[in-house]
Amino acid sequence: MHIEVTAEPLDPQRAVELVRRDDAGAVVVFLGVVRDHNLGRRVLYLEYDAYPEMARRVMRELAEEAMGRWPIVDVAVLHRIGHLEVGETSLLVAVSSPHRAEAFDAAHWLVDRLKERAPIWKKEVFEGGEEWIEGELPSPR
Amino acid sequence: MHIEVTAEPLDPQRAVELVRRDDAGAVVVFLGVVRDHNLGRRVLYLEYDAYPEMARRVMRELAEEAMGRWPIVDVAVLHRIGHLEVGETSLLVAVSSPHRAEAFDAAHWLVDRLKERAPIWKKEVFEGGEEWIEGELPSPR
Amino acid sequence: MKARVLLFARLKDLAGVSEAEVEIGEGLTAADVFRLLQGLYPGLASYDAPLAYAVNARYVSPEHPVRDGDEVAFIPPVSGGGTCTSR
Amino acid sequence: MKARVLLFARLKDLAGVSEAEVEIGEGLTAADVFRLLQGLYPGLASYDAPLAYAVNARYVSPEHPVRDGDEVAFIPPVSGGGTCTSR
Repeated sequence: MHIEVTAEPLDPQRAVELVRRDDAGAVVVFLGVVRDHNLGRRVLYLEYDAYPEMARRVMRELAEEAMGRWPIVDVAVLHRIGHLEVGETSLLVAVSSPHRAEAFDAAHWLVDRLKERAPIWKKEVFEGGEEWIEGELPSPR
Repeated sequence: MHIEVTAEPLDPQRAVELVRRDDAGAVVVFLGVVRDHNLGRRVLYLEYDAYPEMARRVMRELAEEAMGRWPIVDVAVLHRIGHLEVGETSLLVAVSSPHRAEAFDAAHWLVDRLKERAPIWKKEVFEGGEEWIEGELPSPR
Repeated sequence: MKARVLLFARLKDLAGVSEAEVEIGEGLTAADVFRLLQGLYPGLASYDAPLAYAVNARYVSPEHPVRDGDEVAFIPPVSGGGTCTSR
Repeated sequence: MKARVLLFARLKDLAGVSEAEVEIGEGLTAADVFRLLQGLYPGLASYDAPLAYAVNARYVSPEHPVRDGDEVAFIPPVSGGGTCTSR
Protein backbone atom coordinates (compact mmCIF):
# COMPACT_ATOMS: atom_id res chain seq x y z
CA MET A 1 0.00 0.00 0.00
CA HIS A 2 1.28 3.43 -0.91
CA ILE A 3 -0.10 6.71 0.53
CA GLU A 4 1.22 10.12 -0.39
CA VAL A 5 0.29 13.78 0.17
CA THR A 6 2.72 15.89 -1.82
CA ALA A 7 3.27 19.25 -3.51
CA GLU A 8 4.99 17.48 -6.44
CA PRO A 9 3.21 16.62 -9.74
CA LEU A 10 1.54 13.19 -9.79
CA ASP A 11 2.59 10.61 -12.38
CA PRO A 12 0.12 7.87 -13.44
CA GLN A 13 2.92 5.62 -14.75
CA ARG A 14 4.48 5.66 -11.28
CA ALA A 15 1.11 4.88 -9.65
CA VAL A 16 0.74 1.86 -11.94
CA GLU A 17 4.23 0.65 -11.01
CA LEU A 18 3.45 1.06 -7.30
CA VAL A 19 0.52 -1.40 -7.45
CA ARG A 20 1.48 -3.74 -10.30
CA ARG A 21 2.20 -7.32 -9.27
CA ASP A 22 2.84 -10.42 -11.36
CA ASP A 23 -0.32 -12.03 -9.98
CA ALA A 24 -2.64 -9.10 -10.81
CA GLY A 25 -4.15 -9.07 -14.30
CA ALA A 26 -6.00 -5.75 -13.94
CA VAL A 27 -4.99 -2.26 -12.86
CA VAL A 28 -7.51 0.59 -12.65
CA VAL A 29 -6.25 4.16 -12.25
CA PHE A 30 -8.37 7.20 -11.45
CA LEU A 31 -7.11 10.74 -12.03
CA GLY A 32 -8.92 13.74 -10.61
CA VAL A 33 -8.00 16.64 -12.86
CA VAL A 34 -8.41 20.43 -12.46
CA ARG A 35 -11.17 21.54 -14.82
CA ASP A 36 -11.26 24.91 -16.55
CA HIS A 37 -14.73 25.79 -15.32
CA ASN A 38 -16.99 25.06 -12.35
CA LEU A 39 -20.44 26.36 -11.39
CA GLY A 40 -20.46 28.41 -14.58
CA ARG A 41 -17.22 30.21 -13.70
CA ARG A 42 -13.94 30.15 -15.57
CA VAL A 43 -11.33 28.65 -13.22
CA LEU A 44 -7.82 30.15 -13.37
CA TYR A 45 -6.13 27.79 -10.90
CA LEU A 46 -6.72 25.95 -7.61
CA GLU A 47 -5.01 26.03 -4.23
CA TYR A 48 -5.27 22.81 -2.18
CA ASP A 49 -4.95 23.01 1.60
CA ALA A 50 -4.67 19.87 3.74
CA TYR A 51 -4.14 18.52 7.23
CA PRO A 52 -1.40 16.24 5.88
CA GLU A 53 -0.84 13.85 8.81
CA MET A 54 -4.57 13.26 9.21
CA ALA A 55 -5.14 13.07 5.44
CA ARG A 56 -2.52 10.31 5.23
CA ARG A 57 -4.21 8.44 8.10
CA VAL A 58 -7.67 8.72 6.50
CA MET A 59 -6.28 7.61 3.12
CA ARG A 60 -4.51 4.65 4.73
CA GLU A 61 -7.62 3.58 6.67
CA LEU A 62 -9.79 3.76 3.56
CA ALA A 63 -7.21 1.82 1.50
CA GLU A 64 -7.14 -0.85 4.22
CA GLU A 65 -10.93 -0.98 4.25
CA ALA A 66 -10.98 -1.41 0.44
CA MET A 67 -8.46 -4.26 0.71
CA GLY A 68 -10.73 -5.92 3.26
CA ARG A 69 -13.89 -5.49 1.19
CA TRP A 70 -12.58 -6.63 -2.21
CA PRO A 71 -10.04 -9.31 -3.22
CA ILE A 72 -7.64 -6.72 -4.57
CA VAL A 73 -3.86 -6.98 -4.54
CA ASP A 74 -2.60 -3.47 -3.83
CA VAL A 75 -3.69 0.17 -3.61
CA ALA A 76 -1.93 3.51 -4.10
CA VAL A 77 -3.52 6.83 -3.12
CA LEU A 78 -1.67 10.05 -3.95
CA HIS A 79 -3.02 13.56 -3.39
CA ARG A 80 -1.33 16.71 -4.53
CA ILE A 81 -1.57 19.94 -2.51
CA GLY A 82 -0.61 23.56 -3.12
CA HIS A 83 -1.01 25.45 -6.41
CA LEU A 84 -2.51 23.45 -9.32
CA GLU A 85 -3.09 24.68 -12.85
CA VAL A 86 -5.98 23.64 -15.10
CA GLY A 87 -5.24 20.15 -16.52
CA GLU A 88 -3.03 19.08 -13.60
CA THR A 89 -3.80 15.99 -11.55
CA SER A 90 -4.89 16.51 -7.94
CA LEU A 91 -5.79 12.90 -7.01
CA LEU A 92 -4.40 9.58 -8.23
CA VAL A 93 -5.90 6.29 -7.07
CA ALA A 94 -4.54 3.00 -8.45
CA VAL A 95 -5.87 -0.48 -7.63
CA SER A 96 -4.55 -3.84 -8.86
CA SER A 97 -6.47 -7.10 -8.73
CA PRO A 98 -6.77 -10.51 -10.38
CA HIS A 99 -10.29 -9.65 -11.61
CA ARG A 100 -11.21 -6.42 -13.32
CA ALA A 101 -14.65 -5.93 -11.75
CA GLU A 102 -13.09 -5.68 -8.28
CA ALA A 103 -10.45 -3.20 -9.41
CA PHE A 104 -13.14 -0.94 -10.92
CA ASP A 105 -15.45 -1.22 -7.90
CA ALA A 106 -12.72 -0.68 -5.31
CA ALA A 107 -11.19 2.31 -7.14
CA HIS A 108 -14.61 3.96 -7.54
CA TRP A 109 -15.49 3.35 -3.88
CA LEU A 110 -12.13 4.74 -2.73
CA VAL A 111 -12.47 7.94 -4.76
CA ASP A 112 -15.99 8.54 -3.40
CA ARG A 113 -14.89 7.94 0.22
CA LEU A 114 -11.73 10.06 -0.09
CA LYS A 115 -13.79 13.00 -1.29
CA GLU A 116 -16.09 12.56 1.71
CA ARG A 117 -13.46 12.04 4.42
CA ALA A 118 -9.94 13.24 3.55
CA PRO A 119 -9.23 16.56 5.33
CA ILE A 120 -8.25 18.35 2.11
CA TRP A 121 -9.80 21.52 0.68
CA LYS A 122 -9.58 23.38 -2.57
CA LYS A 123 -9.81 27.11 -3.14
CA GLU A 124 -10.98 28.03 -6.61
CA VAL A 125 -9.43 31.14 -8.06
CA PHE A 126 -11.63 32.28 -10.92
CA GLU A 127 -12.03 35.42 -12.99
CA GLY A 128 -13.18 38.03 -10.51
CA GLY A 129 -12.67 36.25 -7.19
CA GLU A 130 -11.83 33.18 -5.17
CA GLU A 131 -13.74 30.76 -2.97
CA TRP A 132 -13.07 27.78 -0.72
CA ILE A 133 -15.16 24.91 -2.07
CA GLU A 134 -17.08 23.19 0.73
CA GLY A 135 -18.22 19.69 -0.15
CA GLU A 136 -18.88 16.89 2.32
CA LEU A 137 -18.96 17.18 6.11
CA PRO A 138 -17.05 14.18 7.50
CA SER A 139 -18.62 12.38 10.46
CA PRO A 140 -16.89 10.43 13.25
CA ARG A 141 -17.30 6.65 13.08
CA MET B 1 -11.05 9.26 -30.08
CA HIS B 2 -7.84 7.28 -30.37
CA ILE B 3 -7.66 3.61 -31.48
CA GLU B 4 -4.43 1.66 -31.78
CA VAL B 5 -3.32 -1.94 -32.38
CA THR B 6 0.44 -2.05 -32.06
CA ALA B 7 3.45 -4.24 -31.31
CA GLU B 8 5.01 -1.41 -29.26
CA PRO B 9 4.79 -1.21 -25.43
CA LEU B 10 1.76 0.70 -24.12
CA ASP B 11 2.25 3.78 -21.94
CA PRO B 12 -0.51 4.82 -19.49
CA GLN B 13 0.80 8.41 -19.28
CA ARG B 14 0.34 8.72 -23.05
CA ALA B 15 -3.19 7.27 -22.83
CA VAL B 16 -4.07 9.88 -20.20
CA GLU B 17 -2.72 12.66 -22.43
CA LEU B 18 -4.73 11.36 -25.40
CA VAL B 19 -8.06 11.78 -23.56
CA ARG B 20 -7.39 14.65 -21.15
CA ARG B 21 -9.30 17.86 -21.87
CA ASP B 22 -9.61 21.05 -19.86
CA ASP B 23 -13.35 20.43 -19.39
CA ALA B 24 -12.96 16.87 -18.04
CA GLY B 25 -12.43 16.52 -14.29
CA ALA B 26 -12.07 12.73 -14.25
CA VAL B 27 -9.92 10.26 -16.17
CA VAL B 28 -10.22 6.50 -15.63
CA VAL B 29 -7.56 4.21 -17.07
CA PHE B 30 -7.73 0.42 -17.26
CA LEU B 31 -4.64 -1.70 -17.85
CA GLY B 32 -4.89 -5.39 -18.71
CA VAL B 33 -1.63 -6.93 -17.59
CA VAL B 34 -0.01 -10.33 -18.30
CA ARG B 35 -0.27 -12.42 -15.16
CA ASP B 36 2.30 -15.00 -14.09
CA HIS B 37 -0.22 -17.80 -13.70
CA ASN B 38 -3.54 -18.88 -15.18
CA LEU B 39 -5.69 -21.98 -14.66
CA GLY B 40 -3.12 -23.21 -12.14
CA ARG B 41 -0.26 -23.04 -14.65
CA ARG B 42 2.86 -20.91 -14.48
CA VAL B 43 2.80 -18.60 -17.52
CA LEU B 44 6.15 -17.87 -19.20
CA TYR B 45 4.92 -15.36 -21.80
CA LEU B 46 2.01 -14.64 -24.14
CA GLU B 47 1.70 -14.27 -27.91
CA TYR B 48 -1.16 -12.08 -29.11
CA ASP B 49 -2.57 -12.61 -32.61
CA ALA B 50 -5.07 -10.20 -34.16
CA TYR B 51 -7.01 -9.32 -37.27
CA PRO B 52 -5.76 -5.74 -37.00
CA GLU B 53 -8.00 -3.89 -39.47
CA MET B 54 -11.11 -5.50 -38.04
CA ALA B 55 -9.91 -5.11 -34.44
CA ARG B 56 -9.52 -1.37 -35.04
CA ARG B 57 -13.01 -1.20 -36.52
CA VAL B 58 -14.57 -3.09 -33.58
CA MET B 59 -12.66 -0.92 -31.09
CA ARG B 60 -13.78 2.27 -32.86
CA GLU B 61 -17.43 1.14 -33.01
CA LEU B 62 -17.42 0.26 -29.30
CA ALA B 63 -15.76 3.57 -28.39
CA GLU B 64 -18.41 5.41 -30.42
CA GLU B 65 -21.14 3.43 -28.70
CA ALA B 66 -19.70 4.30 -25.27
CA MET B 67 -19.61 7.99 -26.23
CA GLY B 68 -23.27 7.74 -27.19
CA ARG B 69 -24.31 5.95 -23.99
CA TRP B 70 -22.49 8.13 -21.45
CA PRO B 71 -21.72 11.86 -21.30
CA ILE B 72 -18.00 11.25 -21.58
CA VAL B 73 -15.52 13.54 -23.29
CA ASP B 74 -13.02 11.24 -25.01
CA VAL B 75 -11.89 7.62 -25.25
CA ALA B 76 -8.59 5.92 -26.11
CA VAL B 77 -8.32 2.17 -26.73
CA LEU B 78 -4.88 0.65 -27.31
CA HIS B 79 -4.15 -3.07 -27.71
CA ARG B 80 -0.71 -4.54 -27.96
CA ILE B 81 -0.02 -7.63 -30.09
CA GLY B 82 2.94 -9.99 -30.53
CA HIS B 83 5.17 -11.27 -27.72
CA LEU B 84 4.34 -10.02 -24.19
CA GLU B 85 6.22 -10.84 -21.02
CA VAL B 86 4.64 -11.23 -17.58
CA GLY B 87 3.90 -7.77 -16.15
CA GLU B 88 3.54 -6.08 -19.55
CA THR B 89 0.36 -4.27 -20.56
CA SER B 90 -1.76 -5.84 -23.31
CA LEU B 91 -4.80 -3.51 -23.17
CA LEU B 92 -5.11 0.16 -22.25
CA VAL B 93 -8.49 1.88 -22.10
CA ALA B 94 -8.73 5.53 -21.02
CA VAL B 95 -11.94 7.54 -20.62
CA SER B 96 -12.30 11.21 -19.65
CA SER B 97 -15.50 12.80 -18.42
CA PRO B 98 -16.85 15.69 -16.33
CA HIS B 99 -18.28 13.23 -13.77
CA ARG B 100 -16.37 10.32 -12.32
CA ALA B 101 -19.21 7.79 -12.22
CA GLU B 102 -19.56 7.94 -16.01
CA ALA B 103 -15.83 7.52 -16.58
CA PHE B 104 -15.79 4.39 -14.35
CA ASP B 105 -18.94 2.92 -15.93
CA ALA B 106 -17.90 3.60 -19.52
CA ALA B 107 -14.36 2.24 -19.04
CA HIS B 108 -15.66 -0.94 -17.39
CA TRP B 109 -18.27 -1.46 -20.12
CA LEU B 110 -15.68 -0.90 -22.85
CA VAL B 111 -13.22 -3.43 -21.39
CA ASP B 112 -15.98 -6.05 -21.07
CA ARG B 113 -17.20 -5.48 -24.65
CA LEU B 114 -13.67 -5.45 -26.14
CA LYS B 115 -12.94 -8.82 -24.56
CA GLU B 116 -16.15 -10.19 -26.08
CA ARG B 117 -15.85 -8.71 -29.59
CA ALA B 118 -12.33 -7.62 -30.62
CA PRO B 119 -10.79 -10.23 -33.00
CA ILE B 120 -7.67 -10.69 -30.87
CA TRP B 121 -6.36 -13.93 -29.38
CA LYS B 122 -3.71 -14.87 -26.89
CA LYS B 123 -1.56 -17.98 -26.84
CA GLU B 124 -0.31 -18.86 -23.39
CA VAL B 125 3.16 -20.34 -23.28
CA PHE B 126 3.53 -22.08 -19.93
CA GLU B 127 5.92 -24.56 -18.39
CA GLY B 128 5.41 -27.73 -20.41
CA GLY B 129 3.31 -26.46 -23.32
CA GLU B 130 1.28 -23.78 -25.01
CA GLU B 131 -2.39 -23.16 -25.73
CA TRP B 132 -4.57 -20.66 -27.57
CA ILE B 133 -7.01 -19.27 -25.03
CA GLU B 134 -10.56 -19.32 -26.34
CA GLY B 135 -12.89 -16.95 -24.55
CA GLU B 136 -16.01 -15.36 -25.98
CA LEU B 137 -17.63 -16.19 -29.33
CA PRO B 138 -18.58 -12.89 -30.97
CA SER B 139 -22.00 -12.73 -32.58
CA PRO B 140 -23.12 -10.59 -35.53
CA ARG B 141 -25.44 -7.70 -34.65
CA MET C 1 -14.95 -16.50 -58.33
CA LYS C 2 -12.32 -16.01 -55.66
CA ALA C 3 -12.31 -15.13 -51.99
CA ARG C 4 -9.45 -14.25 -49.70
CA VAL C 5 -9.63 -16.29 -46.51
CA LEU C 6 -8.02 -15.41 -43.17
CA LEU C 7 -7.30 -17.85 -40.36
CA PHE C 8 -6.33 -16.85 -36.84
CA ALA C 9 -5.01 -18.34 -33.61
CA ARG C 10 -5.67 -22.10 -33.36
CA LEU C 11 -7.17 -22.24 -36.88
CA LYS C 12 -3.93 -20.82 -38.31
CA ASP C 13 -1.91 -23.47 -36.46
CA LEU C 14 -4.24 -26.29 -37.57
CA ALA C 15 -4.20 -25.21 -41.24
CA GLY C 16 -0.55 -24.27 -41.34
CA VAL C 17 -1.44 -21.04 -43.18
CA SER C 18 -2.85 -17.70 -42.06
CA GLU C 19 -4.32 -16.61 -45.36
CA ALA C 20 -5.08 -17.93 -48.84
CA GLU C 21 -6.90 -17.12 -52.05
CA VAL C 22 -9.49 -19.79 -52.75
CA GLU C 23 -11.70 -20.51 -55.75
CA ILE C 24 -15.34 -20.61 -54.63
CA GLY C 25 -18.58 -21.54 -56.35
CA GLU C 26 -21.69 -19.38 -56.68
CA GLY C 27 -24.04 -19.08 -53.72
CA LEU C 28 -21.68 -20.28 -51.00
CA THR C 29 -22.19 -19.09 -47.45
CA ALA C 30 -19.45 -18.24 -44.93
CA ALA C 31 -20.00 -21.64 -43.29
CA ASP C 32 -19.74 -23.35 -46.72
CA VAL C 33 -16.37 -21.69 -47.30
CA PHE C 34 -15.13 -23.07 -43.98
CA ARG C 35 -16.20 -26.60 -45.00
CA LEU C 36 -14.37 -26.06 -48.30
CA LEU C 37 -11.23 -25.07 -46.35
CA GLN C 38 -11.52 -28.17 -44.19
CA GLY C 39 -11.16 -30.12 -47.47
CA LEU C 40 -8.14 -28.09 -48.58
CA TYR C 41 -6.40 -28.09 -45.16
CA PRO C 42 -7.10 -31.43 -43.44
CA GLY C 43 -5.76 -30.07 -40.12
CA LEU C 44 -8.90 -27.92 -39.91
CA ALA C 45 -11.12 -31.02 -39.87
CA SER C 46 -10.33 -31.54 -36.18
CA TYR C 47 -11.52 -28.02 -35.18
CA ASP C 48 -14.51 -28.61 -32.96
CA ALA C 49 -14.89 -25.34 -31.01
CA PRO C 50 -17.51 -22.68 -31.80
CA LEU C 51 -16.69 -20.44 -34.74
CA ALA C 52 -17.67 -16.90 -35.75
CA TYR C 53 -17.47 -15.45 -39.25
CA ALA C 54 -16.51 -12.06 -40.66
CA VAL C 55 -16.88 -10.88 -44.23
CA ASN C 56 -14.92 -7.77 -45.19
CA ALA C 57 -14.04 -7.19 -41.52
CA ARG C 58 -17.60 -7.30 -40.17
CA TYR C 59 -19.16 -10.08 -38.13
CA VAL C 60 -21.80 -11.98 -40.14
CA SER C 61 -24.00 -15.01 -39.58
CA PRO C 62 -22.82 -18.44 -40.86
CA GLU C 63 -25.44 -18.14 -43.63
CA HIS C 64 -24.03 -14.89 -44.99
CA PRO C 65 -23.43 -15.19 -48.77
CA VAL C 66 -19.82 -14.84 -49.95
CA ARG C 67 -19.28 -12.83 -53.14
CA ASP C 68 -16.40 -12.57 -55.58
CA GLY C 69 -13.48 -10.66 -54.04
CA ASP C 70 -14.74 -10.88 -50.45
CA GLU C 71 -12.34 -11.25 -47.51
CA VAL C 72 -13.69 -14.03 -45.31
CA ALA C 73 -12.26 -14.41 -41.80
CA PHE C 74 -12.81 -17.38 -39.49
CA ILE C 75 -12.88 -16.25 -35.90
CA PRO C 76 -12.35 -18.66 -33.00
CA PRO C 77 -13.64 -17.46 -29.61
CA VAL C 78 -11.69 -14.27 -28.89
CA SER C 79 -9.41 -13.66 -25.90
CA GLY C 80 -7.95 -10.15 -26.17
CA GLY C 81 -7.26 -7.90 -23.20
CA GLY C 82 -5.23 -8.83 -20.18
CA THR C 83 -5.28 -12.06 -18.24
CA CYS C 84 -7.77 -10.81 -15.69
CA THR C 85 -11.13 -12.49 -15.60
CA SER C 86 -14.32 -10.54 -15.22
CA ARG C 87 -15.11 -11.64 -11.64
CA MET D 1 -4.03 23.14 30.43
CA LYS D 2 -3.14 23.82 26.82
CA ALA D 3 -4.31 22.57 23.45
CA ARG D 4 -2.88 23.08 20.00
CA VAL D 5 -5.58 24.18 17.59
CA LEU D 6 -5.48 23.86 13.78
CA LEU D 7 -7.61 25.85 11.35
CA PHE D 8 -7.98 25.04 7.67
CA ALA D 9 -9.35 26.51 4.44
CA ARG D 10 -11.98 29.18 5.09
CA LEU D 11 -11.50 29.00 8.87
CA LYS D 12 -7.82 29.82 8.45
CA ASP D 13 -8.70 32.85 6.30
CA LEU D 14 -11.36 34.05 8.77
CA ALA D 15 -9.09 33.71 11.81
CA GLY D 16 -5.96 34.96 10.06
CA VAL D 17 -3.97 32.09 11.62
CA SER D 18 -3.63 28.43 10.78
CA GLU D 19 -2.56 27.19 14.21
CA ALA D 20 -2.24 28.37 17.79
CA GLU D 21 -1.61 27.19 21.35
CA VAL D 22 -4.57 28.06 23.53
CA GLU D 23 -5.15 27.88 27.25
CA ILE D 24 -8.27 25.78 27.97
CA GLY D 25 -10.26 25.06 31.09
CA GLU D 26 -11.08 21.61 32.49
CA GLY D 27 -13.92 19.63 30.91
CA LEU D 28 -14.17 21.51 27.63
CA THR D 29 -15.48 19.72 24.56
CA ALA D 30 -14.23 20.15 20.98
CA ALA D 31 -17.24 22.40 20.29
CA ASP D 32 -16.45 24.47 23.43
CA VAL D 33 -12.91 25.04 22.15
CA PHE D 34 -14.30 26.36 18.87
CA ARG D 35 -16.52 28.82 20.79
CA LEU D 36 -13.45 29.87 22.76
CA LEU D 37 -11.59 30.49 19.48
CA GLN D 38 -14.49 32.58 18.19
CA GLY D 39 -13.83 34.85 21.18
CA LEU D 40 -10.09 35.00 20.49
CA TYR D 41 -10.42 35.47 16.70
CA PRO D 42 -13.52 37.58 15.99
CA GLY D 43 -13.37 36.72 12.25
CA LEU D 44 -14.48 33.19 13.18
CA ALA D 45 -17.74 34.50 14.61
CA SER D 46 -19.15 34.82 11.08
CA TYR D 47 -18.51 31.13 10.25
CA ASP D 48 -21.94 29.62 9.71
CA ALA D 49 -21.29 26.44 7.70
CA PRO D 50 -21.29 22.94 9.20
CA LEU D 51 -18.15 21.97 11.08
CA ALA D 52 -16.44 18.68 11.88
CA TYR D 53 -13.91 18.11 14.66
CA ALA D 54 -10.73 16.04 14.94
CA VAL D 55 -8.71 15.41 18.08
CA ASN D 56 -5.20 14.07 17.57
CA ALA D 57 -5.92 13.55 13.85
CA ARG D 58 -9.10 11.49 14.31
CA TYR D 59 -12.64 12.60 13.64
CA VAL D 60 -14.63 13.01 16.87
CA SER D 61 -18.08 14.21 17.85
CA PRO D 62 -18.57 17.87 18.94
CA GLU D 63 -18.98 16.59 22.53
CA HIS D 64 -15.57 14.89 22.59
CA PRO D 65 -13.60 16.06 25.70
CA VAL D 66 -10.35 17.91 25.05
CA ARG D 67 -7.41 17.01 27.31
CA ASP D 68 -4.13 18.74 28.07
CA GLY D 69 -1.74 18.52 25.11
CA ASP D 70 -4.40 17.50 22.57
CA GLU D 71 -4.23 18.68 18.97
CA VAL D 72 -7.72 19.92 18.05
CA ALA D 73 -8.54 20.49 14.36
CA PHE D 74 -11.61 22.29 13.03
CA ILE D 75 -12.67 20.80 9.73
CA PRO D 76 -14.94 22.65 7.31
CA PRO D 77 -16.73 20.45 4.73
CA VAL D 78 -13.93 18.80 2.73
CA SER D 79 -13.37 19.11 -1.02
CA GLY D 80 -10.30 17.07 -1.94
CA GLY D 81 -9.92 15.17 -5.21
CA GLY D 82 -10.36 16.60 -8.67
CA THR D 83 -13.06 18.94 -9.88
CA CYS D 84 -15.27 16.16 -11.18
CA THR D 85 -18.61 15.67 -9.46
CA SER D 86 -19.94 12.26 -8.62
CA ARG D 87 -22.70 12.19 -11.25
